[in-house]
Amino acid sequence: MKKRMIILFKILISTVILFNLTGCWNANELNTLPIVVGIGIDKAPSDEEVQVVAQIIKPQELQGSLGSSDGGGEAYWNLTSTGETIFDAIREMTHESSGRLYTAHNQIIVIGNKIASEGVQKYLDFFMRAHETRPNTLIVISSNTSTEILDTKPELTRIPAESITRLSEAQEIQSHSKKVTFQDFTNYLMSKTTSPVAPLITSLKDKETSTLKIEGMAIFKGDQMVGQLDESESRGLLWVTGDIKTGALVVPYKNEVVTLEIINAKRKITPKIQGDNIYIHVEIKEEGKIVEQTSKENLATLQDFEELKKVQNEAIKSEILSALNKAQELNTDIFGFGEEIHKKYKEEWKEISSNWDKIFPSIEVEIEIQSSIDSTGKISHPAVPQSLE
Amino acid sequence: MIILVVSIYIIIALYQVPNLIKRECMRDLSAFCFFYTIALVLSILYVLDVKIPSPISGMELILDKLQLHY
Amino acid sequence: MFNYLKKIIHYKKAITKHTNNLDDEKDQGVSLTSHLDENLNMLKNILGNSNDIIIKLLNIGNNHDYKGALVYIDGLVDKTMLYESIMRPLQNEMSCSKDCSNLTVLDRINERLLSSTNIDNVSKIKLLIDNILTGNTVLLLDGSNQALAIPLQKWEKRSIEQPVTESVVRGPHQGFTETISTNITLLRRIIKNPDLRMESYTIGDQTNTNVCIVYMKDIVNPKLITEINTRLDRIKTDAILESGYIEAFIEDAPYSIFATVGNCEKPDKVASKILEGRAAIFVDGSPFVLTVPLLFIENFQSTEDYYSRPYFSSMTRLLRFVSYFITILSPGIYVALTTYHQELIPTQLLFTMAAGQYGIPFPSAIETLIMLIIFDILREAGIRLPKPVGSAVSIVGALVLGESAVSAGLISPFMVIIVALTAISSFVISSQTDSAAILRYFFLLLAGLFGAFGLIMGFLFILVYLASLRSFGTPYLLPISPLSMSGMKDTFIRAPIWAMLKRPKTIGKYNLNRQTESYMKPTENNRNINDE
Amino acid sequence: MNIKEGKINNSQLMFLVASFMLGTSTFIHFMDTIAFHDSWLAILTAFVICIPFVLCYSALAKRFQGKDLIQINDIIYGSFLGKIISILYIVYFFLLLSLNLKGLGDFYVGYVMPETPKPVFIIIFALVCAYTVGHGLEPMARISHLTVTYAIFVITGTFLLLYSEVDFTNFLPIFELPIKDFIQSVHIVAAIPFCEVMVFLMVMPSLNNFGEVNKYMLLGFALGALCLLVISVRDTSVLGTSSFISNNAAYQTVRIIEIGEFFTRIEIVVAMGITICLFIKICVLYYITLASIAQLLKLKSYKTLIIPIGGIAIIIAFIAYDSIVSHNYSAKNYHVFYTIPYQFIIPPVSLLIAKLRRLPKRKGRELI
Repeated sequence: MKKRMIILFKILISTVILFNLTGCWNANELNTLPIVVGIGIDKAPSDEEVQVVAQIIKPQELQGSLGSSDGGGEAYWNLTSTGETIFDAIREMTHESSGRLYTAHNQIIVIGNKIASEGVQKYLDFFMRAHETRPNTLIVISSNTSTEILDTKPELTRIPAESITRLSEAQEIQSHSKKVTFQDFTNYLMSKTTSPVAPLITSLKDKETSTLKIEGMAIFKGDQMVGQLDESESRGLLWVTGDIKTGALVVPYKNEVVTLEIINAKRKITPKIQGDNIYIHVEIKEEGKIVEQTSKENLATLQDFEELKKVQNEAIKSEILSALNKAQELNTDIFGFGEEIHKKYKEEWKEISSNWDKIFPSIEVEIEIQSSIDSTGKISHPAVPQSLE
Repeated sequence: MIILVVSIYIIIALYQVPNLIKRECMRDLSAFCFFYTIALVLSILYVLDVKIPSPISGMELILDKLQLHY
Repeated sequence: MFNYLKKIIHYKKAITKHTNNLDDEKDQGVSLTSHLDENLNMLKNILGNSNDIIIKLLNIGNNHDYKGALVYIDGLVDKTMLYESIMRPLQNEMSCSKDCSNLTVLDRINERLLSSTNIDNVSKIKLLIDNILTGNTVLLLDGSNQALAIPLQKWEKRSIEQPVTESVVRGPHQGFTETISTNITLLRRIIKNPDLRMESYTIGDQTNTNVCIVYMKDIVNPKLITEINTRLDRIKTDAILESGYIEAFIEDAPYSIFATVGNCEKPDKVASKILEGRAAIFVDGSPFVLTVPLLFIENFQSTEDYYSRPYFSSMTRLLRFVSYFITILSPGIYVALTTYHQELIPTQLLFTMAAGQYGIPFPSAIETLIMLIIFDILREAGIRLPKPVGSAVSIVGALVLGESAVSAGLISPFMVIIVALTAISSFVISSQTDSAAILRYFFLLLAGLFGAFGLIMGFLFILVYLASLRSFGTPYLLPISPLSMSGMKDTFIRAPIWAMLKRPKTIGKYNLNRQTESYMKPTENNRNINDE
Repeated sequence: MNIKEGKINNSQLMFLVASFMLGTSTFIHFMDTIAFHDSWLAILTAFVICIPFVLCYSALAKRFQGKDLIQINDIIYGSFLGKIISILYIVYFFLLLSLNLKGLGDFYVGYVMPETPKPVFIIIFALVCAYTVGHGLEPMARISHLTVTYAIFVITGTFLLLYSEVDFTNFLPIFELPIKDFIQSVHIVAAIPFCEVMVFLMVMPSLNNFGEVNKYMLLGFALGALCLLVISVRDTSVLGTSSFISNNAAYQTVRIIEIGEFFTRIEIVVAMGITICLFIKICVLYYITLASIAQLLKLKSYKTLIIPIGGIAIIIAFIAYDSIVSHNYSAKNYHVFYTIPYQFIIPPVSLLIAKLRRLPKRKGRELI
C-alpha cells in the first residue's frame, strides 16, 4: 500500500515538475485561435512569389447571425500575404493575424488560374505534409484569381468558403462537375498516366452583386492545367469514371424534347490488347425516368419506350464522345484508361506506359450503352384536352 | 535542467537503496547501483548535449562489414 | 524509512501488550461478594451517579424474606415487562421455604418465577456492568455471590422504512434500521435456511459495539471467513460508531479512492449478495451493512435490475456505464478538445463553440475547474441543508451560474452544458459519486496538461490500477478482467434470471450452481393452458 | 522462479500476443514503400512463413515448463555460452523496448501534438509502463483482452465506415514488384511485428497450464496477424497510391471518414487504439527486459531495476536515431538482419539441441 502511494506520489510530482518546466505546448484557446476555412493560392504580382489568401472566420460575428438576421460586419476576414512557399506565406500572416493560423478546419483550396496552368504540384506539397490539413479538403480551380472567388459574398451562408464547399458538393445533383478532394487529386497526381481534374469555378459579376458558379471542370496534364471541359463534356467524363449520381438528360424526340432523370448509372471499363492494338471497352448501364415532356403525345407505350431508350443511348454516347475527343485532343488521360490497362496487363504495361502519350490520342474506345427507362412519374399521359389526342 | 535530473535520480536512490539494504539483498543492490550509474551518466550526458553514440549505429557498422543488409 | 519501520515494530509490540492486558483483566475480574450492600457500592463506584442508572431495592417473597436489588438503565428497559414479569412475581408470588439455601433461592427464582428467557448467571462485576450497559436488568440478591441478568431491552428505535439511499419502484421497500437484531431478523426472514450462519464480535474498547458476520455456510469460501475474522481481530480501537469504521479497518486498499468493501441498506440486496457467496458484516448502530468482497461492477448493478424485465434492465445498466464515463471524462475531454485538439471538433460545432468562447476571460481548463468546484460546493450545500433551503440553493445555483454567468460573459454556454451533464450523470452511479468526483479532477488535470495523450495515459493508469486491485482476494475488475464469460451475463447486460445458472466464479466457487436449466422451459401442459 | 510474480492463463497469453503484435500497427507501413499495393501479400506470406517459428517458440516453452529463456540458454548451451547468448538477448530486448518507446514519441509528435517535445511523451508513457510493470505481469495480462477487443472494434468499425471509399481494384495488378523487393518486404514483416513474439519465451514460464500453449500461442499470433492484414488491406484499398507516401497510412485513412457533417474527425479513436496496443507491447518488453536481467544476475526481484532500466531505455530512445529517415532506413535494411539470429536461428537450434540431448534431464515428461 505504502509503495503504491509512493509511486503515485512520484508520478504526480514529476508531472507537476514537467508542467512547470515546459508549460503547455500545443495549448491554444478557442477564442484566440484564427480558424482558417478556405485557402486561395495565386501568383503574386512579383511573379516569383506565391500569394496566399486565408479566409478566417470571425466567431463573434457568426454568433450575431444566430440571434438577429443582420449581424454587424462580415463573418470572415480574408488575409493575404506573399511568400516564396505556401508555408512561408502562411507564417507571414502572423504579422497581421493574432495568432498562428489554424488550418485543420480548412475546407477548400482554391487554386488560381495562373498557378494551375504553371503547375500545382509544388504548391500542394505543403498540404500533403502538414499534420493539420485533412485529406477531405476540396480543391477547386478558379477561372481567374482565387482572391476573387474567396471575396465573393455568398447569399445563403455567411462564409464564402462554406458556400463554395456546398456548391462543390451539390454538383452531384446535376453531375456536370464533381467534387474533388485533396486525396483524389493526390492519387491522380501520383499516377503515371491518369491526369487530374478539378471543378472550375468562376465568379459572375453583376453591377452590384456577384455570385459563384461552377462551370465544368479543369483538366490537367501532369500537374499543369491544359484546358477545361464544359458542362456536357464533364458529364461525359463522369459517365466513364462512374461518378454520375443524378442529373437531367434532355433528349430530342419526335421534334419535341423529353427530359429524363438519371436514377442509376454504372460503368465497366475493360481494356483489351490484341497484337499492337489497344481497345478500351466502356460499358454503361443506366436507368432513367421520364420527368418532363413537351409533346402532347402519350409516350407511355412500348414502342415509344424502345425509341426513347435508343435516343437516350445516343445522348449519353455523344456526351462521352465529346469528352473523349477533348481529352484525346489535349492528350490527357482523364479517364484513367492507362491505369485500367495497368491493372489487367501488368507485363505489357511497362512498354505501354512509356509510350502512353503516343498511344492515348489514337486509342480506340468502344462505347456500349444499355439504358432503361423505369417510370413515367406520377402520370402516364400528359394532361391535354381529350379531343387533341 | 541538470539539477532537476540529478535531483530526480537522488530521490530514486534515497527511496530504493535503504529498502534494499534493509532487505539485505546485496546482489540486488549491486545490480541496482550498476544500472543506476549507467542511467545517471547517460542522462547527464544527454542533458548536457553531449553526443552519445547510438548503439544501433555500431551494429549497422558490423552489418556493413559483413555485407548483411538490403 | 527506518523511522517508519521502527514505528511498525513499536506498533506491533504495543498491540501484543494490549491484548495481553485485556486477557489479564478478564481473568482477574473482581467477583461479586455475598453482601448486597458491598456489591451495590461497588456498582455505584463504577457506574457513578448518573441519573439514568436505577437501583431499585426490594424485598423478595410474600413474606419479604430476602433483600434484593434490581439494577438497570432507564430508557433501555421495557418498564411494563419489568413490573409484570419481575417485580410482581418476585414480591408477591415467591413462596419461601426456609430450608433452601440462599444460593438455590436465586436458582429457584430463575427457574420458577421469571418467565423471561435467556437469563444468565453472572458472578463477575465486569460482566455485570457489561450486562447493565447493554440494557439487561440485573437482579442482585443479598447473600448470593451471583446475580441474574435478565434481558428486557426495549428502547426507542426507528421503524423499518424505505431507505433513502437506494429507493426503488419495484421490489421490497424495507430498509435496515440502526438495531442489529432487527436487521438480522430482516435477513432471516428472507433466507430461511439453516446454512445461514452468524458470528458475533464485540469491537471497540469504549463503545463495545456488536458486529456480526453473516454468510451462507455452503456457498461461501471458508478462506474468506477466516480472512474476515483475522482482519476483524486486528481491530484495536476505542470506538466503532458506524460501519464505515469497520470498513476503514478491514479494506484491502486503504489509500484507494475506490471502495473495496460494499455497503447497502436493503435486506433483499444483502440477501442476494450472501447467496452469491459473499459475506455480510452487520454493525450495531448502522443501517448500512457491509458486504465483501466488492467488485467494481457492483456499483453499476441495482436490485431493481433483477426485478424488472431484462431488456430494460440491460439498457439502464449500459446507461449507467455511459454516465460513469461521462461523469469522469467529459470535463477532461472538453478541455482536451478545446485547447489541444480543435481539429477533432466538427467544423460547424467548432464555429459555435468559438463564438461561445468569445470574450471569456479564462482559459478553458481554469474555467472548467472553477465550474466543477462550484458544482461540488452546490452539491454539498444541497445535501446538508434542510429540504426547503436545499431547493433554494439549487435555484440560486442554476440561475446565478447557469444564466447570469453566461450572460455576464464569465463562462461559455458550452461549459454550463458540460458541467450540467457531468453533474447529472454523477448522480446515476450513486455509490461511486465520491471516486468519480476525484477522478474528474484527475482527468481534468491531465487533459489540461497533455490533452488527449494525458487522458489516454490517465485512463490506462486507472485501468491498470483497477486491474491490480483485489478485494478480499477477488480481482476487483471481475468479470471484465480477468475475463469470465459466465459473468458477462450480469455485467454490461442483465440476462434473464433463469439464464444465470452459475454464481460469480471466484466468489461462489464452492457451490457454483444456482439453478438447473430445466426451469426455464414451459411444459407442454402449461403452454396450452387456455385451450381447454 | 522467485522473480516472476503472478500467473497468467492461456487465453490471457493469447490476447497478450495479439495485443503485442497490434502494437506494431503504426510501423507496419515501413514496407509499403517497398511492396506498394502488394503489402497484403507480403503480410500473408510472412504469416505463413512465421507459423513454424511461432510453434517452435511455444514448443521450447512447453519442453522447458516454467523455465524462461535465460534458464533455457543455460541448460542448453552451458553456463558460459548460455550466458553470452542471454546477454545478447537482453541487448535485443532492450533495443526493442527503446525503439518502441521512440515509435510512440514519433507518432505523437508527428500526428497528434507536433509542438510538444518528444521526451515528454516518452517519459510519461514510460512512467505509466513502469507503474504497470511494478505490479507484475498480471495487470497487463488482464487488460490485454480489452485492448484487443478495442482494436478489433476500431478496425472493423473504420472499415465499415469507409466502405463507400473502398476500392479493391487498388490491389491490381497482383504481384507486380520484383522478387527481391518482395523478399525484403516479407522479411521486414516477419522480423518486425511477427517473429518479435519470440520475446514471449520470457512470459510463457508464468503460464499456469502448459497443456494447450501451442494452440493459444498460434491463435494469438493469427489474431494479431489477421488484424494487421485487415489494417493493411483497408489502407491500401481506401487510400490507393497515396498510402505509399504516407508515413502513417493507418492514421491518414481514418481521417477520410466523413459520414454526414457530424460523424467525422474520429482519428483520435485510432490514436487511442495505437497507444493502448503499444502500451501493452512496451509493458511486455519492459517486463521481459527486467525479468531477463534479474534472472541472469539471479536477483531476488526485478522490481528494484525498474527505474534504472527505464531511465537507460528512455535515453537510448532519444539517441537511437538522428531522424525518422534514418530510423526507417535502418529498420528496413539493417534491423531485419540483426534480428535473424534471435528470431530465426537460436530458438530452432535450441529446440534441436534439446531434442538431441533429451533436455531437460529431470524426470519431467517428454512432451514433444
